[in-house]
Amino acid sequence: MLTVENLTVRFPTRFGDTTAIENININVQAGEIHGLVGESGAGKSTVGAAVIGLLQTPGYIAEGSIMLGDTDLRALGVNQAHALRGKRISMIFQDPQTSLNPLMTVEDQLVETILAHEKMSADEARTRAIDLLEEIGIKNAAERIKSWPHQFSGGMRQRVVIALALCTNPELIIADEPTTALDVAVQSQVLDLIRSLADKRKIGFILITHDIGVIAQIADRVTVMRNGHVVESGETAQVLGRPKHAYTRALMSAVPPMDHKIDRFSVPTTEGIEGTSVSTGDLAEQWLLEEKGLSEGEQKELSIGLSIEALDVRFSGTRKSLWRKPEDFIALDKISFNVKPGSIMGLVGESGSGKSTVAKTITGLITPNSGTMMLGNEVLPAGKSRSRKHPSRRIIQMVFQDPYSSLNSRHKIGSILTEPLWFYGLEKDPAKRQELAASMLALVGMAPDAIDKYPHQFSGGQRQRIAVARALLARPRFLICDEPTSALDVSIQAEILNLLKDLQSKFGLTILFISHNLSVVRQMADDMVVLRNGVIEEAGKTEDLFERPQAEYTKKLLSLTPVMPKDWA
Amino acid sequence: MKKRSLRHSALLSSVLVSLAAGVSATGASAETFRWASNTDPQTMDPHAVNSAPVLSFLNNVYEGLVRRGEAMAIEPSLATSWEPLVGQNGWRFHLRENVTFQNGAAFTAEDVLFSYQRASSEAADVRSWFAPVADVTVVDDYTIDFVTTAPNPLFPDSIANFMILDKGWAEKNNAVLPASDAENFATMNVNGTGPFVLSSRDPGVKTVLKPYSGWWDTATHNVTEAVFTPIGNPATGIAALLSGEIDFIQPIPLQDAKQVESRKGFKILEGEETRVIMFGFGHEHEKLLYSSDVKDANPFKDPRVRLAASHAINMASIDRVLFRGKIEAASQLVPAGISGYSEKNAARHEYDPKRAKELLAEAGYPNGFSFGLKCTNDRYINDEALCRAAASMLSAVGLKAKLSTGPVRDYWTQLRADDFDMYLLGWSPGTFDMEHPIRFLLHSQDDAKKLGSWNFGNYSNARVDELLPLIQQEINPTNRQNLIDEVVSITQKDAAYIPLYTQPLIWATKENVDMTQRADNFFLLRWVTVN
Amino acid sequence: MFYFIYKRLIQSVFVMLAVAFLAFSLFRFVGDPITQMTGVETSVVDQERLREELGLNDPFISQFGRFTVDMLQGDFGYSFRTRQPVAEMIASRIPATLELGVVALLISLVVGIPAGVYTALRPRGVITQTILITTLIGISIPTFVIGIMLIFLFGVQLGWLPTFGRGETVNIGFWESSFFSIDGWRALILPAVTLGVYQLTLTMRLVRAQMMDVMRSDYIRFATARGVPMRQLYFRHALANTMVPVITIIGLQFGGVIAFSIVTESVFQWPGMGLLFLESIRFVDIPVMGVYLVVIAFFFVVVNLLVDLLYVAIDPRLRV
Amino acid sequence: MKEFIKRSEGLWLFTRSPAVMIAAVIAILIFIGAAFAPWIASVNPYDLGSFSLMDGLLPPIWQEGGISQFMLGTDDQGRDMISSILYGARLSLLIGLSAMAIATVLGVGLGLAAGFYGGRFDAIIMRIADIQLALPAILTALLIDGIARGILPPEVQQDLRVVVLTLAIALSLWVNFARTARASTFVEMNKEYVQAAIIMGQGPIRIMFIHILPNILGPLLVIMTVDLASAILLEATLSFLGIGLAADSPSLGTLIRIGMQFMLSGEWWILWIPTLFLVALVVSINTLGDFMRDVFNPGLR
Repeated sequence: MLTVENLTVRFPTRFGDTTAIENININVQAGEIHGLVGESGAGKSTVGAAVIGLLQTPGYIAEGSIMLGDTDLRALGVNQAHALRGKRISMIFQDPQTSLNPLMTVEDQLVETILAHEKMSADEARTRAIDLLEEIGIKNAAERIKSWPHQFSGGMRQRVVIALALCTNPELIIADEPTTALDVAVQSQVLDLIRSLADKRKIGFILITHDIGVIAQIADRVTVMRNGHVVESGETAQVLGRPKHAYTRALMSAVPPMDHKIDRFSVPTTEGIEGTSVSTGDLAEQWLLEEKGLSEGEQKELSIGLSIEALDVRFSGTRKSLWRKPEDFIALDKISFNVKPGSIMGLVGESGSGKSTVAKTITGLITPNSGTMMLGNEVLPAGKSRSRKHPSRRIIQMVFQDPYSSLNSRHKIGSILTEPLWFYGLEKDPAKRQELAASMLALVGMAPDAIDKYPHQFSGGQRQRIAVARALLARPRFLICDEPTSALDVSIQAEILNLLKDLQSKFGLTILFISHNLSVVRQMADDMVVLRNGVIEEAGKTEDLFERPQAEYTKKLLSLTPVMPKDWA
Repeated sequence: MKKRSLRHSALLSSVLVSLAAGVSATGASAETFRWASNTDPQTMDPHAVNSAPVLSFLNNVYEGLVRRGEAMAIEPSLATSWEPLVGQNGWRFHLRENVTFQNGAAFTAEDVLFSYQRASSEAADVRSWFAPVADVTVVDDYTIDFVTTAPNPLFPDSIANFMILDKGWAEKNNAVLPASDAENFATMNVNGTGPFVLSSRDPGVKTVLKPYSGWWDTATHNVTEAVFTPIGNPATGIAALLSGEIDFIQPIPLQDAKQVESRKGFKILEGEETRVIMFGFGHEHEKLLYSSDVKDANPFKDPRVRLAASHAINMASIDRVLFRGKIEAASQLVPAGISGYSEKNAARHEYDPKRAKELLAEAGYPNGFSFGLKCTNDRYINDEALCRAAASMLSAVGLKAKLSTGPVRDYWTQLRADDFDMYLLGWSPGTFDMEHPIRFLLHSQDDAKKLGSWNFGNYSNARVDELLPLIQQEINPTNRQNLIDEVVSITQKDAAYIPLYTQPLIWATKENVDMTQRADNFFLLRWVTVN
Repeated sequence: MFYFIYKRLIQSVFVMLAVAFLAFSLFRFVGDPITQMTGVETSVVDQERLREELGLNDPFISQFGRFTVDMLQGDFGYSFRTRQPVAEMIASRIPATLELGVVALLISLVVGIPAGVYTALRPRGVITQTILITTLIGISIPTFVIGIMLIFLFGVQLGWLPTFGRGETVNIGFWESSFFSIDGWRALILPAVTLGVYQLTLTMRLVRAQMMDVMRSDYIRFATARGVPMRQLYFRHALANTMVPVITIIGLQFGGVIAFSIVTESVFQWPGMGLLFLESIRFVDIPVMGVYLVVIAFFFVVVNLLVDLLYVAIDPRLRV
Repeated sequence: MKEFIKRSEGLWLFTRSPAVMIAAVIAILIFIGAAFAPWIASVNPYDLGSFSLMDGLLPPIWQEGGISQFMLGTDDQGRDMISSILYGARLSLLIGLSAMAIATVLGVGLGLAAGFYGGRFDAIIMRIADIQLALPAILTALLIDGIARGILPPEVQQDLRVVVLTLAIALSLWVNFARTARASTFVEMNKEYVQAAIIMGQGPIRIMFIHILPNILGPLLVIMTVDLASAILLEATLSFLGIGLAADSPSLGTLIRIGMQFMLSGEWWILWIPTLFLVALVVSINTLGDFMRDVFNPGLR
C-alpha cells in the first residue's frame, strides 16, 4: 500500500546541505504495523514527516518516491497534499498533552476534522465522533465528548488523539513515539488499541519508536535505522530474534532484560570513549579513595545508610473558593524504608507515584510534614531547617534525569566540575582543581579536554557522564539517581548503568536508584520499593520481588511491561 | 516659503505647505464667528481671578464704569461721566440710565456698590485695585462716589476692568462673594450689561456667546453667534485656521506669520502689546548662587556690571533672527504710548561689547564671571530662544550665563525665594501708566504697604521710594511727568533692569474679518465684522 | 475562581492607594498653586491667606489623609483653578478619553492582528518586510510630530477631516459620545490613528512572534497532519492560542494608551482627561491631578481584572 | 574568513541579511558620531560663546542661501545643525543607554529575585510593578523631577536634569525587564542545574547571578535594544510635554521639539533633519533587536 523507495531528505544549513536520511526503502501493507526503530538521530521521525509531507522547513526531499496506493505523494500540489492528510494518511504524535488544542473541546476538534474531509451535516459528524470515541474505548462518549482536552487523563487523551487520526478512515497512520510519554499500564492499552485497529480496520501503521520492547510486542515488520540509513529490515521475529547486522545485535544486547539479572551490559558501540587512557583517571580514583587514607576494601566500611521513617509530605492545594479551605494533596503517605550502607536501592513507580518527591525530600528541596530521616547515625534535618553548610549537602549527591537541563549551559564543563571542589572546600588550589576535574572526566570515560567545552557540545550520554563526574567530585557517600537514563538511548543507557555499577562497587557508594523502568531496576538494585500514589505497595529484595511478587499492583506492572519473547534473546 | 526650497526639499512639510498655498480657505460664515486662543478663561466670575484671559473674555459680557477704546483710552461705559470729588480725595461717577442686565434687571448705583464690595472682598483676587479706596457712597440711583485715602488721579484708569454685577441676581443665586474654594453660581453663569450673553459653556472645550439684544450701546459688529475654543498647541491652532474651522486665532507663533500671510484668504494683525520684556538682577543678594568662579560676592550689586550686561545685548540681531523684525526695542519699563512714558529717556543702552568689557574691567572683572540666568519657557513669546540668544551674547563679553529655563508654574515661586542671579520678566502695566511698574518693580520691597511686590531682586533707591507717592498724588500732568522722568533716569543709570523690547502681538484671521487689535491683547467681539 | 477575583480586588485597592500616595507626594514638587491662582497684583499677604485657607500649609500627611478620606466619602474636592467640583470635571472628560483610547486600541487590534498573522505566515515575503519596516518607521517618529503631520495632510491640505476637537457629540445620559454622528467619527479618526499607530506596531509584532511560536506547536502540527483546512488552522487554532499572551500585553497597553493620550489629546485639542491633566499641571491644580491619577489607576486595575477574566473565558484550563 | 563566519550562527545569519547589515552600519556610524561628537562637530552647541545669532536660520548648503560652513544649515540660534545633531544624539544615547542600564539592573534584579523566591516576595514585587505601570511615564518624570528640585541645591539642578530624566525613563522601563526576567527565572527554576545548585547549598545570590542570569540573558538582550529605542523616544515625548532637557543643551528629542516651531515657517531643516536622524537611529536599533531575537530564538526563523 505504501511504498517508499530510495527516499533521501536533505536539510540546507550554513555548512551546506546535510543529509538526514538516505536511500530509505519501506513497504507497508494494509493492516500491517511496521515498526521503525533506532536511536535518536537515526532519522526515524524524518521518514514519517516526509511521508505525510510535513518536513520541517527548510528540509526537502532530494530523491526517491513515495507512493500511497497509486498516488504519487511527491507529485501532489500543496492543496492536494493537504486534502490528502487526514483523509488517507494521518499521524499521531508523542505527547498527548500537547497534541490537542487546549482551547477547543474534543467535540469541536473531532467534528472539525470530520467535516474537513466528509460532506455531511454537523450533527452527523457529531454522531460519528461519538461512535469513534466509543470505538477507541472511551466510556460515556456522548457526555465526555463535550469535555476539554485537559479534563482527560494522559491515556485517555492519547485515545482522543487516535480518534482524531481515525476520523476519516485513513489507510495509513504514522505513529511517532505514541506511547513514550505514557505509563506502562496505559502504554499497553494504547498498543492494544493500535493492534486492534490494524486488524479490524486494516489500517497500515508506521510505528516510530526507540523502545524495542514495544516493537517486539506489536510490530509485524520492523526496520532498524541508524544515522539516516536502514540497517536491517524484515519480519519482527526475524530481525529482532536473529539479527543479521552487528548493530542490531549490539542494540538488542543493550536492552536490559526483564526476566533475569545480568552482570554487565555489553555495550554496542562507543562514542569514542573507551579509547581514552584509563590511567588518567588514576588521580581522581586516588583522590576519591584517599579519604582518611583507607584502602579500597576498607573504604566500603565507611559506606553510609539512609533510613526513612513515616515520611509524610503534603502539598497545599489551590484555594477554590473564599469559604472553603483548600484541600491538601498527599504526595507521600507516611512511608518508611531503609537503604543499607553500600547497597543500591531501587525505587519504582509510575508517574505521580511520589518517586521524585522522595528524592527532593531527602535532598532538602521539600520540607516534609512529618517523619524522620537518618543518614548513618545522624538525624538529617529536613527541608528548610537544613543549613546551607550542613555536611549532608556534600555527602548526598544527585544525578538528575535530564542531562540537557542538569548542566548549566552557560558554564564551561571545567567550571561545572570544579564548583563542588571549590564550594565544599575540598581542594584549595585552583590548578589542582582543574587537574582533578580532568582526571574525573577520564574516570567516567570521557576525554579530559572536555573541560574547556560547553555542555551543548556533548551528546546526552556524555552529559550524563559529566553529571556523574560532578556528583563524584563532591566525594559523596550517598548518591541519588533520579531516572538517570530515561532520557537516553538504550545503548547509552547501558553505558551509564555500567558506569554507575562500577563506581558503586569501587567506592562503596550507597545509591538510591529511582526509575519507572522495571527491567533497569532489576539490573541495578539490590533491594527495591514499589511506590504508588505515595504509598509503598511492596518492598524487599529485588530478585524476590521479580520472581515472587506479592502485591497485585506489582504483578500488574510486571505483566504489562513489554518484554521480548524468550526465544529471541 | 521660497519657491526654490520646494525644489530641494522632498520633505513632507514643505510639500504640504506649498501645495496648500494654492487652496483658498472657505469663507467665514456671517452667522457664526469662531475664534481660538491658547488659554481658556478659567472662570466666568469677573472678580475671582485677575488674569488676562478671564478679563479679556468677560469684557464681552460684563462692563465696567469706564472702558477702554480701540487706542486704549478711557471712555464712558456704565458711567457717562466722572469728576474728582470736591473737598475730599476721590471721584464721583454719573451712571448711565436705562441700562438693563441681561436678565432684565435695571442697573443702578446699588449694583456698583455691591460690585465694589464683592470685588474688594477677601475672596476677590482683584481687590488690589481698590487698595486706595477708603469708602464708597451711593449718592442717588445714578451717582456714586469713590472716596480715596489720597489724591488719586489715575483711579478711573485703574478700574477699566472692574465689572459690574447685578446685586439681585448675585444675591438670589448665592454668589454674593467670589468663589474661594468651591464653585458658585457665578463661576459658570453670567449676567452682565455687555454686548454679548453667554449661551453655553463647556470649560476647556467650547464657550458660545450670543449678542445681547438689550445692550445700551449701538452694536457695530455683525456677529450673530460667537464660538470660542481654546487650542493649546500652536501648530494645531494654525491648522484649524488654515482649514477654515476657525475664523480667528490669537496669538500665533511669530515665525508662522509669514506662512499664514502668504496664503490666500488669510491675514495677519500685527501690533505691540504693552508688555515690556526685561532682565532683572539679584541686587540685594550677598553672593551669586550659580557661579562657579565668584563664590562670595555679587558683582551685580555694581551698576557698572549691570550696565555692561545691558551693553552686551544686540537687540537688532535678536529682532532680525528670533522675532523676524517684529519687535520694537524698549528703553524703559513701559513702551511708548503708555502714559508716563519718558520721552526724555527714550534712548536705549546701545549694543557695545567693547564698552561692556571695559565696564566689567572697571568693576574688577576683566575676565568676566559665571552666573545663573533664569528664564521661563512657556510664558512669553520666544522666551526660551530669547534667553538662549541673550546668554550667548552675554558670554561673548565674559558674562558667562548658565541658563536654566522652566515652565512658569514654579517660576514665580523660585523668584520669590530669591533663587536666581539674573532673571527674565515681562511686565504689562495694568493701569497703562508708568506708575504701575514703579510701584511693583522699582520701589523697595515693602510687604506692609504692598509695594515692590514684584521687585524680586529688591532694587532699592531712596529717591525712587520717595518719588512714588508724589507721582501717585500729583494731578498736574507736567509736574507728574517730571517726577517720572527723574525715576526713569535714575533707574536707567543704575541699570536696575535691562528693558529689552515690547512684546509683539501677532493675530491671524481670515481675510474677510475685520477687527481691532488692542494693545493689551484683549480681543473684543464688539469690534468684529465679518464681510 | 471567586477567591482569585477576591484576591485580585484586594490587591487592586492596594495598588490604587499606593498610586494615590505617590501621586499626592509628587504634587508638592510640581509648583506653587497659589501664584498660578492669583493675578500679578495680589499681595503676598493675600496669597498667604489663601494658602492657609486651602490647607496647603498643613503637614503633608494630614493633606494626604484628608484627600483620601474625602475621596472615600465620594468627595473629590474642587479645582484650584476653576473652582468646579473635580468629580464633575473629570467625569465630563472621561468619555472623550475612553472613546479615543478604545478606538485607538480597536484600530491597533483590527489592523495589528491580521497584519501580525500575515507577517507570521509569510515571514519572508516582500509585503511582510514592507509592513515591518513601515511600522517601525511609524513608531520611530515621535507621536507629536506624526499628529501634526496628519493634521496638516488630512485637515489642512486635503480638507477631509477636522483638525481639532471632537466634532459633534451626542449625550446619552451623562456620557458624551462621538460615536453617533458622522462629524464625531470624522473628528475621531486622526487622533485615534495617531494614538493607535504605536500600539498597532506593538500588537502586530507581538501577534507575529506568538503566532510563529504557536505554528510550531504539536497541536498545530497534529491539526495539519489530519488535514484541518488552512483557514481554520490559522484563525481558529493558531490565532486563538496566540491570544492569551496577546491579551495580557494589550491589557497592559491600555494603560499606555491612556497615558500616551496626554500627548495626542494635546496635539488634537481633544477634550479628554489627558488635556485636562496637562492644563492642571500648568496651573498646579493639585486636586484635579490627584483625582486624575487615581482614576487612571482605577482604569488600570479594572482593565487588569478584565484581562484576568478574559483569560478564563478563552482558556478552559483556568476554569476550575 | 568564510569558515570563521560559518562557525557562528549569528554572524552567518548576519551576513545573509542586507537590511540588518545596513541597520548595523547606520547604528555604528551614529554611535561613533555621538561618542566622538566633541572631535567631529565644528562647534560645541552647548558652549554659548561658540556660535552667533547672526548665523541664525541658514538653510542647508544645497538650498539657496546655504553656506559651506553649515552643511545642514543652522537653527534659530545660529547653531550648526550637524553639530547640534551629533551632540544631541550623544545626549539621547547617553540618556537612553543609562536609562536602559538602570532599568536592566533594577528590573532584572527584582525579576530574578521574584522568580527565585516566589510566593509573597514575588507578589509584592509584582504589585510594585503594577503601581509603576499605573503611573504613566510623564508622571514618573514629574515626580523625580520634583523630588530632585526639592532636595538638591539649586546650582547643581540644571546639571542634574539629565540624571533626573534618565531616572524617570529608567523607572518607567524597568517593569518590562522585571516581568521578563521573572518569567524566564520561573522556567529556569524548574531546570535541574538550578536544583543541583540549591541542593549543594549554594547561596541565593550566587544561584541567581552566576547560574540563572546567564541563561536568561537572551530575551533580556532583545528587550534592551527595544527599550533603548523607546527610551530615546520617551525622552523626546517628555521634552514635548515640557519636562525634558533645556533648549541650550538639546538632545535629539529636544531638537525635534524646538524644530516643531519651524514646521510652517519655511525652515524645514530645523525639524526634519533631526527627525530623520532619530528615525534612522530608532529603526536601526529596532532592526538589530529583531535580528537578535531571531538569533536567540531559532524557531522564529
